Amino acid sequence: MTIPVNSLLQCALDDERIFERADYEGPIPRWCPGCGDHSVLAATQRLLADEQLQPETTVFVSGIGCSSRFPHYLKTYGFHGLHGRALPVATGIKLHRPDLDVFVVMGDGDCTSIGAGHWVHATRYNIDMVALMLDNNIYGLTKNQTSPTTPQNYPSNTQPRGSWLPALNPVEATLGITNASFVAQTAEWIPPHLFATLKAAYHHKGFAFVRILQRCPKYTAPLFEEGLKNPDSIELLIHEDGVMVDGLENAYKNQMRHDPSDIHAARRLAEEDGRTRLGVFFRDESLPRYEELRRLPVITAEEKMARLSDELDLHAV
Amino acid sequence: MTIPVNSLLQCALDDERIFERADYEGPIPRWCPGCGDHSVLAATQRLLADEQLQPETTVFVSGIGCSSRFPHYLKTYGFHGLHGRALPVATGIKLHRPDLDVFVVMGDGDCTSIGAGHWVHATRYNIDMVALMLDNNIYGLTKNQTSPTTPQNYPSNTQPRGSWLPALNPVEATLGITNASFVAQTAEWIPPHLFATLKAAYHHKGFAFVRILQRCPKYTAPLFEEGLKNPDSIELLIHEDGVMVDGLENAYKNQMRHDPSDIHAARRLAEEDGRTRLGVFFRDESLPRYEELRRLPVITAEEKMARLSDELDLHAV
Amino acid sequence: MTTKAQTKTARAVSSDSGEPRYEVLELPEHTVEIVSDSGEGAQKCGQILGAVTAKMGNGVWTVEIIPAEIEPPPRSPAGGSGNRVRIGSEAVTNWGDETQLVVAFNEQVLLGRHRLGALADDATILLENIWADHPDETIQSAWEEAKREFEQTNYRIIEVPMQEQCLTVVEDPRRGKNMFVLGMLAWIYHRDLDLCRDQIAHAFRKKSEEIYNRNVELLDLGYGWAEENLDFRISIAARPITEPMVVMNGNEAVALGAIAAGMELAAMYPITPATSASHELGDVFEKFGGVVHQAEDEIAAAGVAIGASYSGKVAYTITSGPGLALKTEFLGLAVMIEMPLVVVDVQRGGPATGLPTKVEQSDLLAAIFGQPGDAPHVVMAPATIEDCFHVMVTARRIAETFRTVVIVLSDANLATGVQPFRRPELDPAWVAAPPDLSPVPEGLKPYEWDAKTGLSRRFVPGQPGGMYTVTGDESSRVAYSSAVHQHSSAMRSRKIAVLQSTLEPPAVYGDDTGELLVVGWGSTKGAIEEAVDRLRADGMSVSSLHLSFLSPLEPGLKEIFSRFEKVMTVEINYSDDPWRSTTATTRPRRISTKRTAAVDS
Amino acid sequence: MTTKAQTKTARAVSSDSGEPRYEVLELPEHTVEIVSDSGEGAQKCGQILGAVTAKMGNGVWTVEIIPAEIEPPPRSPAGGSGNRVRIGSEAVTNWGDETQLVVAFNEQVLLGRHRLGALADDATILLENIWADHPDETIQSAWEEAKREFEQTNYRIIEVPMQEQCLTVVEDPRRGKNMFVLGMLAWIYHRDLDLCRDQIAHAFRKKSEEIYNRNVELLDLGYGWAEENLDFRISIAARPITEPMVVMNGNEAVALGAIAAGMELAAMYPITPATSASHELGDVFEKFGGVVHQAEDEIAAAGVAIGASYSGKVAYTITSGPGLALKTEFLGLAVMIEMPLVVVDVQRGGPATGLPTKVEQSDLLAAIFGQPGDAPHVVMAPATIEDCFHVMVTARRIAETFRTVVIVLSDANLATGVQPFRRPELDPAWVAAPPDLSPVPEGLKPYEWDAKTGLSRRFVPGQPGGMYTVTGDESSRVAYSSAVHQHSSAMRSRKIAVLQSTLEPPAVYGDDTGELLVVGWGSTKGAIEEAVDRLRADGMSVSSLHLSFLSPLEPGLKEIFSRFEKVMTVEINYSDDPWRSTTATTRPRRISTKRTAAVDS
Ligand SMILES: Cc1ncc(C[n+]2csc(CCOP(=O)(O)OP(=O)(O)O)c2C)c(N)n1
Ligand SMILES: Cc1ncc(C[n+]2csc(CCOP(=O)(O)OP(=O)(O)O)c2C)c(N)n1
Ligand code: SF4
Ligand code: SF4
Ligand SMILES: [Mg+2]
Ligand SMILES: [Mg+2]
Repeated sequence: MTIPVNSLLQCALDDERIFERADYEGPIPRWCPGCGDHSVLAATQRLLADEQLQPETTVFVSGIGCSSRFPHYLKTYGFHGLHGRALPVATGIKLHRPDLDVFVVMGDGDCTSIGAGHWVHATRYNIDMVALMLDNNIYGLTKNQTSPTTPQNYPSNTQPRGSWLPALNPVEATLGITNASFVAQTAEWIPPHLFATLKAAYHHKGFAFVRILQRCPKYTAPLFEEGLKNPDSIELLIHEDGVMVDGLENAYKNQMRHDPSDIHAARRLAEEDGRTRLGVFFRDESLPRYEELRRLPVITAEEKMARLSDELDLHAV
Repeated sequence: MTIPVNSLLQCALDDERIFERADYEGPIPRWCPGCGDHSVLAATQRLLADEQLQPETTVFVSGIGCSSRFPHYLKTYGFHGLHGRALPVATGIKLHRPDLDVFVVMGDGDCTSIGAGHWVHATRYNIDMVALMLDNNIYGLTKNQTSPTTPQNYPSNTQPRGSWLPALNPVEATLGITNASFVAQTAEWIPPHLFATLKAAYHHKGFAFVRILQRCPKYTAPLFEEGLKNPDSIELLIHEDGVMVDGLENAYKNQMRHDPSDIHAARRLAEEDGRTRLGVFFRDESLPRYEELRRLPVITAEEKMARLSDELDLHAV
Repeated sequence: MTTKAQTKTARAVSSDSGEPRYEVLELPEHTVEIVSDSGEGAQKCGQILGAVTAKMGNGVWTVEIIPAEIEPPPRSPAGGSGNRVRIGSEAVTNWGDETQLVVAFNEQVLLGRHRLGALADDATILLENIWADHPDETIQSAWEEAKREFEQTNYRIIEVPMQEQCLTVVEDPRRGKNMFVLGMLAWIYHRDLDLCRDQIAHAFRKKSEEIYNRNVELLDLGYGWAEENLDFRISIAARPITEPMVVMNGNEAVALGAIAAGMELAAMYPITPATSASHELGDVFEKFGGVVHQAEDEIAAAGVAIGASYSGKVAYTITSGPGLALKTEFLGLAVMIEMPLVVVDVQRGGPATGLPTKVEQSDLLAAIFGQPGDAPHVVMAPATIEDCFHVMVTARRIAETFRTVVIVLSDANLATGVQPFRRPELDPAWVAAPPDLSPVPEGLKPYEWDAKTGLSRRFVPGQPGGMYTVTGDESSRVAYSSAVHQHSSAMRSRKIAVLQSTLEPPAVYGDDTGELLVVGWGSTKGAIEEAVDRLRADGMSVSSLHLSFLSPLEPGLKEIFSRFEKVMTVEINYSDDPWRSTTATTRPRRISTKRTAAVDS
Repeated sequence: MTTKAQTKTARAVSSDSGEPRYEVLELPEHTVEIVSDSGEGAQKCGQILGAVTAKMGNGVWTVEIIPAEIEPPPRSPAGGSGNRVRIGSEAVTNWGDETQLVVAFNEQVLLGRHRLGALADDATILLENIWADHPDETIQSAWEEAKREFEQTNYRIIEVPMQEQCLTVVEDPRRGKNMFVLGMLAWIYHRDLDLCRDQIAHAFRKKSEEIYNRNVELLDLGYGWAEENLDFRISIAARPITEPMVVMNGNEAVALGAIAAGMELAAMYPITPATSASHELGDVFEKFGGVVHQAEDEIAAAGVAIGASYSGKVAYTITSGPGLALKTEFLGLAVMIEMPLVVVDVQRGGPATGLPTKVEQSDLLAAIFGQPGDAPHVVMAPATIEDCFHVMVTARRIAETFRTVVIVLSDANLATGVQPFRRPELDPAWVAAPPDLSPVPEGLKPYEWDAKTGLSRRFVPGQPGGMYTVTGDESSRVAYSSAVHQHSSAMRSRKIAVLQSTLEPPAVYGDDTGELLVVGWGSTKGAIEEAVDRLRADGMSVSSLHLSFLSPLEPGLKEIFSRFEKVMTVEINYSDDPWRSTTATTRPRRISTKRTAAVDS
């Protein structure tokens, strides 16, 4: 949109407000006790305060699912829309209002099942926003149905004898899409890593896709036990251009240097091989961003009518 | 479905019919002169005759587009459905009737734009069928709009100043999807290669995805000039487990051995680097096929009612 | 004894010495609900009470009280989870009015029910009393505050030491209270303890014997406690069961009905309140050669079902409002290519995400008119849980005979309501015949409609000589002319007219003529007919008419309507605002009521 | 002279010596079409003829003849491509009846038009004669066969050596015939040659001067040839143009109207016949700060438009039937969250793929009733190409004022029809004001409806103090109770009632009372009013009424209807089969006609 950018910018410069974490906190979340969504919310609130984002120019867009209730628990603008359709809504917002900070929150079903087409294309558009996929490997809100990311043989209400297919690997899939510019993975039960990853995603110019491994004590507790209890099952990808978290070296001994500009290494590391890798897999800020390729002039209603009159001349009788 | 499989099998064994190419030919195609769809049709008819597929147990499913008119020009069963939705229909057919030979024909818009979600999931389901994507880098039927595979800067009616984004690479994207089991690329203007690729796809057990580079003289002639005029811009991937075509060595000097079991090499070769690579990028028959994981017993109406009665007992008052 | 009798009592109960310690109320019906935090098992308690009640020959309607969250915080008004059981001496066809007896595991969930207006003004309440002296002061004060709110009412609140009692048997009372409560209710309603034990055994059949024993112990404890402490019992006459009955909810009935219809593929994407039908089916369908396909989205689910139908036996897809919206395009295609297809829409509150666990009948117009283009098809609505079973058999047969789409409009009320009904007399003829794969006779072509009936033959892959391409493109299939389109439009409409001509006019409930005719469809039938009964008992001239087909309509309606002075419809949806000054014309105008109050949770 | 006069002549034309070699027919109107293989430029010829005719002050309606394929095989009956121009002395409002004069580039495309019944029984035909002696024998015999088929008619066929003539100027006659034909028609219809040259210059403005010169040479050649060889001319009086006029098709009008409304984002996915509006816009929108977003599918297009509206100025999405189907769920959401949104549906034949290039009005019910859940919103229909421009301004304003979805029902007839109309007097006030980003006053909350109007304030991201989460989930936004749902349903409906109360009753065309009132909406207006004129001229008591709003309806209809003995609707869609025995009740019953014959191609 054309109008408010400058005035808002001015406003931002003049702004002397300082925001505390509490300034971003909405009502008490209604997730189950121990649900990983709580941790993601906490890390996000920390990020907002850390970056001093203005609540009124920050928008959280979500789909439908447990995870998609996210925006309700923040004191920013929020759009809790349709199951699977958060990305198109976010695209519309950012195309119209590049001045806003846009975050997208999706569940695994939301993003990779019903929303798969939009996921592919939002990745390709590479519009500057942060997209969080809260992956609990299950449909939570509708009470325990198999999701594309449910591991093979894990039972659910719709596939009571276990999921038939191996879990879709969302990191690998995103890395296969042309123009993907930022792909990361983190786990909500390692708050410093989660925070650092969110921060890197926020600072990336382009579409930053973050898959967050998220516990669902209600339906998929066994799937997260290993990761929780055995830090050695986790390998941290570290790099100056990716995520480096001081203080995690002791708990997480497996650390590996990985340069996120290397797409080939990224794809190899993303493969399923028994290790859970956390960090930035890939990052490239040189790729075209859809919204930038469409710079809009600011014109007034009067100017519009004058130009429209020129157009009508071409149709004049 | 449960009923006809055995009797059909019997029928197939008893069958003494011999099919000629003409037995598969329907009405005269209504594509533009020089349209690559003609070549794909011809190669397909050759394949059907070569494999002696029974016209009545062969089904071609398509979406909407120039390319999706394909089934009308064959004398097999056909399902010309909705734009972007060929894959779910084919999935339903094959889940119900594994005895049928199912081919899917899609355009690039059909498959990678509106159909992107189904494309991801059909790849993942890995149901035994052949999926052809006829990629002319444009929306043909609706007269010249940008498709996800339109190269950057190439103009169309909706993006008259050129496409804003680099073309989506469908081979790379498919290779990123967990459980993808066969990914190949060919060009319709090299009929022997096209035929050999279709044949390999048909013989693959699982979901065989073939991207066919397809000329559209009406809207994208310039995009195919290089490939047509300069065989050196093309590199053939050859392997016993992939596609090897005798007699192409002279015309196509760039030949490269590539073992289709090597996913890493496949992904590297799929990347955009100025060369057009044709052949089988990846192939793995060991991956689970969704329809096989659900073997169905054959039971009669009477047996059904007896078992249903048992179920009702559990609800008896 | 810790029971503290409240000053307010709902009914005068004699407790003079010399007379029995309790009074027995002889009633034609009574409604009880058990409500707890989720995870405390109130639902199981209600289910067992419902099943026992059905077996004893009472009418019964059970419905779940579902919180909006998966696991809401404990002790929150919005978090109440449980079951509501309406018990009658005659058949019970709906959830009735306000609840008369409540068992609440804490005062907050009770508060939630109270604030929703779900409870009768003079309800009796059996309330866990542990909270009054809870060490956590905020809990104590919440308790006090709630009690003050209840003082504005005429509730009779009886405090029950549930936890204290249960701790004598189990260590974690959260895992035992529900069976203690079942025992109390068994005493109050004179339920047969052997039947209770049978049902406990059935409910915990996958658990150990020890668990069974402990639950029975709790049952007996509750029974004994009630006997010693309560001053009222309720007696509702029952008729002995003379014919075999089954009890289930509407979604289970849909699932089993689909099997009875011989369908072999259900394509779905999870959505409340439809999903549980697929849970049921996912468990058993394999035994019948069936497949539940959870698709990547509702569009794909429709496509898979259509592809399956195309290749042989009719398949179905099941969803709720938002999913129906997504299937719109495929439904238009199925009409155009005359592909048999059954679509079950378990309606919930709308639009958009709306109220996912609440009943509404607001998908009606979208089901009939929602598809762009002229797309005539069939819309039916089961009115009872029994109907949910049989409608699947009928829908499959109509879809196949008329090569059409049949939308079945169920709703959250039927989906979650539990009721006994006559056990279906299974008939192998219900099962779809295997598709005919014999060669197509020479010269027969697709789209050769019988001009009188609009019917034509469907060719199925595998039939030699039948090879052709189905298409939703009217032009590439025949020709691009208006005459062709006019004719095929006529044929697609005519077969629906022919179906209509085979239907019977619906039967009027009550007198055949009178002052007012109430017209309904779907799950409101029981409530409407009960209302008619009550009004007629009051001497009013009211009858009702229930439609099973919404499109085409059953014949003879105009004639029936003409016999009444006034005709009104009762539906659970919102019609135009009465403010609206619109006049005349062709828009359907409906009188409607929102009727979510009673079981709102 | 190679013209071979046929024995059958449509009109007696005097050609005795001494008198002028040609007769001038003075007519109030005439319809001509130019039809060729696609790629031969008949469309351009027709467009220029239309533009010149408009400039000369005649009424004109131009419509494309579109083949079903992109590039059908040459010389095939189904492959005819071209333009049809109806010229009148008064304003022309529709495509009229059968064609009276045809210029055909080969006998096969003529055959196609003939078989569709598109031509008047006594039409005059100017037919390229090269095929008679073509070296390819199959062509020769096809020619003979076609001629035999024409002998069954009263056509007057005049053979014209188009190719022979054109070869004197160009090497490839396929690239020249169209301008030669333009010259012939200019002579026949007395068109101003200077204006023709101007239009040629405009049409080829991106080409070289040489091309312009060659085309003008061909124009003169055709003119001269006709002058020398034809025996008739047609004269249609014109009124000098007194006010500034513009000429365009309905899709161009929609695109420019969107700009005039101040909209800045159009989200679309290609679909016939809607796409050309986005072609027009894609070309010019940037200059206005606008963006055409071609989304990955129609669902995403709706989502992008809603997201854009949410963040500020109202956006729109444009599609046709199948795309409308896909947007269904998002439309329900927009109604629920009261998000202003304009949706243009350029209707085509349905259901499913249907007849993509043909006009139909069969999305009406889906547009009004298609969204599951109770989802009141606005449906409007432009009746003329001029309306297509202005409706966008109105739709945007209503969407924004009432925080609602406005569906605009255009159709293939308007989309491809070309007509001059009064140049809009552009008003900067049409442009949406920039959204107010000032802080939200303390205490103001979202969903605080004014109970009288159902209106509430929309908070836009960027407004300090307005932070809240819009949601389609009625429960997570306010509370999960039926009272809340009842109230919000009432508010969503009430504002539509308020809109209705602001509308004027529509004006009756013809007498205010009478025997028959014909009611229509959308693109049929011109045809209906012309029919009314003709019937009234025949002494019949017929009037008509045209609806601009389909939901809510304009007020006063009942009263207007009561003034006529009979009321019928005329729509281009298929209603229930007359076979149908249905009676009574609430279903909309519509009398309808399929009216695709005249310009069927
Ligand atoms: C169109 C549509 N289909 C289905 C649903 C039902 N539904 C709500 S949330 C959900 C999936 C939840 O799983 P996920 O996206 O993984 O989120 P989670 O609850 O696990 O956080 C589904 C299927 C819906 N609301 N809308
Ligand atoms: C739901 C829907 N949206 C849009 C269309 C219009 N449409 C028909 S074909 C097509 C795209 C054609 O492009 P492609 O898939 O690449 O096939 P091609 O014609 O190039 O072979 C579109 C957008 C449609 N028929 N249905
Ligand atoms: S069900 Fe799982 S994802 Fe949902 S709130 Fe509970 S723990 Fe979290
Ligand atoms: S437009 Fe292109 S793809 Fe379509 S038929 Fe013509 S050449 Fe082929
Ligand atoms: Mg999930
Ligand atoms: Mg294409």
